[in-house]
Amino acid sequence: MAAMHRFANPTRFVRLSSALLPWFVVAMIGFFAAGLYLGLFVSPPDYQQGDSVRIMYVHVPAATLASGVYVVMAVASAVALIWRHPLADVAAKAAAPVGAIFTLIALITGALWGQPTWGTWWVWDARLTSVLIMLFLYLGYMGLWQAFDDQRRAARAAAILALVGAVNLPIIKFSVDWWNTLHQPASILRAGGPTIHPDLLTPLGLMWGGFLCFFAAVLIIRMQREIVLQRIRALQTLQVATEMPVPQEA
Amino acid sequence: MTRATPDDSNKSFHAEDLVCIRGERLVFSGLSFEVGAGTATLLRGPNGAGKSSLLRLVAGLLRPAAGQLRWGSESVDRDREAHRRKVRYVGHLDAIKPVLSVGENLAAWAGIYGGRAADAPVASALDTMGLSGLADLPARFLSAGQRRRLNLARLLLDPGTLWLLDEPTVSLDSDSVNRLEQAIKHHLAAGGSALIATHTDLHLENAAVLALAPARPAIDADA
Amino acid sequence: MTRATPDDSNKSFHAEDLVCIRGERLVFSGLSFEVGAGTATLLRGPNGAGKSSLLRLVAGLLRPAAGQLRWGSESVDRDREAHRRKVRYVGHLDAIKPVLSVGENLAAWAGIYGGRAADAPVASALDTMGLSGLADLPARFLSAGQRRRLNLARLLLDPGTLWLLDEPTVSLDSDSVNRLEQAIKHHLAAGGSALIATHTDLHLENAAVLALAPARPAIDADA
Amino acid sequence: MREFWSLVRRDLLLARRQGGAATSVAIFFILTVTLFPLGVGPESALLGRIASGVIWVAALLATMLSLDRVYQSDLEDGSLDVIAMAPMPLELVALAKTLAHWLTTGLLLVVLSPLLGVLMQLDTAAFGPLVLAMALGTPALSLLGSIGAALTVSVRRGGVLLSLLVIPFYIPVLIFGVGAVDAAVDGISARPHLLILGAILLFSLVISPLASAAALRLNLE
Amino acid sequence: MREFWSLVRRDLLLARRQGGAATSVAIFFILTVTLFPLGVGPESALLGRIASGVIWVAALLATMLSLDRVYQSDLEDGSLDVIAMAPMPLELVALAKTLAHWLTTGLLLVVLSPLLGVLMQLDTAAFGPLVLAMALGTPALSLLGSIGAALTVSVRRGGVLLSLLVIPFYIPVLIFGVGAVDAAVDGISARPHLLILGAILLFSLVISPLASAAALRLNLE
Ligand code: HEM
Ligand SMILES: Nc1ncnc2c1ncn2[C@@H]1O[C@H](COP(=O)(O)OP(=O)(O)OP(=O)(O)O)[C@@H](O)[C@H]1O
Ligand SMILES: Nc1ncnc2c1ncn2[C@@H]1O[C@H](COP(=O)(O)OP(=O)(O)OP(=O)(O)O)[C@@H](O)[C@H]1O
Ligand SMILES: [Mg+2]
Ligand SMILES: [Mg+2]
Repeated sequence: MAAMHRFANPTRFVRLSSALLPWFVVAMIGFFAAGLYLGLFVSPPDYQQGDSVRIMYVHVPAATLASGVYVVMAVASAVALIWRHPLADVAAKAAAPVGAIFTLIALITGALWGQPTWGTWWVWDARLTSVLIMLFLYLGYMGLWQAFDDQRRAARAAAILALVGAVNLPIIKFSVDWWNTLHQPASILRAGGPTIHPDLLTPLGLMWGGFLCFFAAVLIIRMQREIVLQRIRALQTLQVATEMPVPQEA
Repeated sequence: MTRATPDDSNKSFHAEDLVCIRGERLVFSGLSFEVGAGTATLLRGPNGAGKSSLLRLVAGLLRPAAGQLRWGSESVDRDREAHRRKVRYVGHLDAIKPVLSVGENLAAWAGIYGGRAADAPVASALDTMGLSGLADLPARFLSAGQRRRLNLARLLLDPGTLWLLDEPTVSLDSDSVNRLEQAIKHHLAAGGSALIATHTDLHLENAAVLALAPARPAIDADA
Repeated sequence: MTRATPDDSNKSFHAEDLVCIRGERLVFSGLSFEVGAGTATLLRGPNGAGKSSLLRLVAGLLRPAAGQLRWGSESVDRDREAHRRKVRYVGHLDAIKPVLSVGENLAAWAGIYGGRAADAPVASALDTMGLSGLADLPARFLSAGQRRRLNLARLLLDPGTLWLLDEPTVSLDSDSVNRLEQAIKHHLAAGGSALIATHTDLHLENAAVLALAPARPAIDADA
Repeated sequence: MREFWSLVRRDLLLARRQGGAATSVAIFFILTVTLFPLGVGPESALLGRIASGVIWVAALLATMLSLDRVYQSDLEDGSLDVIAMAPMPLELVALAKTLAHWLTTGLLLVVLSPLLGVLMQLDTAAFGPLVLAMALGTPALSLLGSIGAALTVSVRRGGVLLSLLVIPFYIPVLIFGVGAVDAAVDGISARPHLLILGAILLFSLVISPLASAAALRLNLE
Repeated sequence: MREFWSLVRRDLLLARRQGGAATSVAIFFILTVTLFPLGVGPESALLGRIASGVIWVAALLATMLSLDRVYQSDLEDGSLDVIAMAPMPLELVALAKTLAHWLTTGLLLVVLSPLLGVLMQLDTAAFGPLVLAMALGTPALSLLGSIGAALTVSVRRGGVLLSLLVIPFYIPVLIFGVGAVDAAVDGISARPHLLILGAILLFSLVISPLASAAALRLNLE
């Protein structure tokens, strides 16, 4: 059956990725353990912010990876639309919720951080605004996937959206920066942005590595699960074919 | 812009090894058939056999999961616009705007189809389907059968080559069924062809029957 | 809350001098007829004669411009809720929610109709209309005929007294038409009655025919 | 009453299945509010001053936009015919559908309003009155909206006409809703505003089922 | 091209007949803006400061709310099947329908914006740039919106999902539209903002027909 053909390639992916997965998990645990140990116990508290500065070890990696994941998603979508590579749709679909969660973590940790440092949960700073818009883009993308029940059509719709979103993203970012410099800048933020002390840099880098491995591991798991689901659906397609009653009338 | 008249495409339409998957369920597979110029094929089969799906496939509104559609030896994919100019599809849905009058509805389609349709007298198409008295009535006042007749009148604007009709007799009274049969015969006589899904009888001489049964289609040639 | 079972209202349904005006046009006037317990009446007439309008009138969805509807000697206007409990209407439209499964669609109606319908086994109604295999399928995947069968299955939840069916055979394959005929006969045998608009043939013994022609209705009693 | 609750349950099920209608209303609410800082600029003081107005206007719009869901799709696919013939008065039908509408929109707006207060730099003292005012105001919005939705149900694409009909009735809710929040910001009691909102709610509860049912009857013909 | 203009004319005729869709958009625009003095309070200094933002947000919402008209009703009644089979590329179909949408919504917003400027106590010096910015911005709104409308066309009640998809893309138009007006209020040149708006318009003109047509194709299946 032609439909089964499409999964020859994913099969290879499953084999390869299954081999890689344990390594990512081990690396993730290692990075997180070292990063958290250094970050929480070894690195000194900030002279202004005290211990609340330690939120940074979660906040900064999550915030940087949030847009990184969108790039992964957009590239996968382009590959899916142009070359119709069966794995690309799966990758884009699997990446989106991870990216949304990173964005959400950045927002929540940022807000938790903002309360002690700026005395407010939220300011309309350009960077924060961009992150919020990024969350909307993720939610729209995931909503579109959900809105279709035919996965093939959902994949195409979502890919179109991701691409349009990707070409729009620089424009949005540019406009938000412009907007923020146009008005007098929110003063607290200018004062508050601490320059990063080298002692903090090592745990930050470790945590960043941990987040990256986390992303890779979750991506692999979600993609594998998606491939299994696709296979089940393909089997059901064939099964329905054989179970259909054969009518008598000519 | 070349126009599709029955003459310039005196080739028969072929479908080969079509596979149709909808909502991730296989509807039919390995379906092959031919609709020759000047002939009609009746599409039969129980509910859910895939008649409507097949018509949408041929219309180009659905893509087959596998298989080929050809005019003579030329694949439809080579020039989809030429294919669109040849086929005319009338589906389950009406494509009628309730806020426009009957005449305006038809005139709008005539404009959008351009070419021959744009100059086609809307009045004569309405007349052929027995709607001439209703031209100025807002379409929202139409009864079920009148709506269907208006929808069928669209075919007469610019008949193209291959008619794809999905249960065209639904809601029609016997007089209207006659008119429809006449219109189809006229189209066939002019070298056109037709693929018609129906549960009721249509009196067309020499129509082939394509019986659709999920995953096991067969063609017998009788009326 | 009293339930409408065929027994407690063993009266025939009367319409007297009905006048129907739609969109400021007279559709029919002076229409009188009777549907006795245990009998069916087929409503016939060309497109636009007013069959659908009459059914909506009887269902209480339209108000007649003049005339009376009665159960025995009691006017429908006296107790509209009792009337609603007796009639069951299946119109041109499907009343199917594409996002719910076939079973959920029917279960939702069963709940809303309360009384007997709420306890009625949805499964057996689906089975009677040949849909049992599809209970878990989302309704948006249904073909035209399957949709109609689901719509008809609603009747079987709580059959009420008088069935009002508007072209129930549309899109049905021959097997389904048989099932529908059986269901109607069963309903009549239990003392129910039916008023059925149709352009095709329904095999019901002793059905009266009410022929509707615009502004000139006539009744003949044969099959 | 069994039929009443069956109808409510059905509408809730439909809302859940239809692409997460409830979450989308929530997202629309948040999105509209975020547009304002982008429009008027990020200064906290200015935002804080217009916060109550913006939040309430967004709540109005979010409710209004979801109103067509109440009757329209049921009319279009013939379900409303079937519902209208069910053994319960049409007034009860209207009430059931309005309740389901509120549960899937207004309730969410109530829950989300503090979050939007944070985004709009609203004075924290006003959060309590904001939530209370929303809890009293949004059911009134659903009830009043139901009348408009029933009136325009048979008008194709009646969405904008619907907003025309409904906005005038929404204005009192807006004024006293904003009033309650602003009173709290200014350090005065929000009670009088909340009492008036309660009165508006009671009033809508009485007229909405009657008017909606009458409008539906008209539109079924 | 004859078919293209026929399609535009048809959509305009439909818009005119469908309960004055265009006038309703206009009235929605005006009503939304007038809600603000009610919500925020009548001080003219405050109003003047938020005027440009409020007018643009209202324009965004009015455009967005009328987007479902572009393709949805044609899909539901089967017209889109027939249109898709007409002898013109689907890209041209999308462009024609978007043009018709702009003519019945955006154009009106352009014309009405000075009136709303008066209502919101906007500095008179800014009226010119406001109209110009609207003239460049609203076509971009229609074009970008068309993509979202085409993507969600077969989704039942996709209206709110549509706004979620579209609002992020609208943000640049909002920011530079407001920027143009505010520049004029502050006495600086609005030119850079207008040029950027023009660039956004050109960009949307290129991607919108392509993306919309691709989206329509998959939704017809
Ligand atoms: C909800 C609120 C917040 C959001 C959405 C947010 C977002 C971001 C983003 C997107 C980045 C990554 C920038 C890059 O890619 O280079 C970032 C980095 C950073 N954020 Fe936040 N942030 C928030 C609150 C805060 C607060 C309250 C602080 C501390 C006062 C803070 C301190 C930092 C620091 C130190 C960095 C890394 C250094 C840098 O790149 O400048 N953030 N944040
Ligand atoms: N939009 C859709 N998405 C997914 N599956 C569909 C869709 N439409 C139809 N199907 C499925 O495809 C099969 C064929 O449907 P189709 O409408 O082609 O049948 P049909 O032969 O026209 O039946 P009928 O005589 O009832 O009109 C059915 O089993 C149906 O469940
Ligand atoms: N909603 C409406 N508003 C105004 N007039 C209508 C409406 N619906 C139908 N009509 C008119 O009423 C007349 C009767 O329509 P009706 O639908 O009852 O006919 P019918 O006998 O059911 O026809 P068919 O066999 O085509 O279904 C028609 O002439 C039609 O123009
Ligand atoms: Mg069919
Ligand atoms: Mg009828």
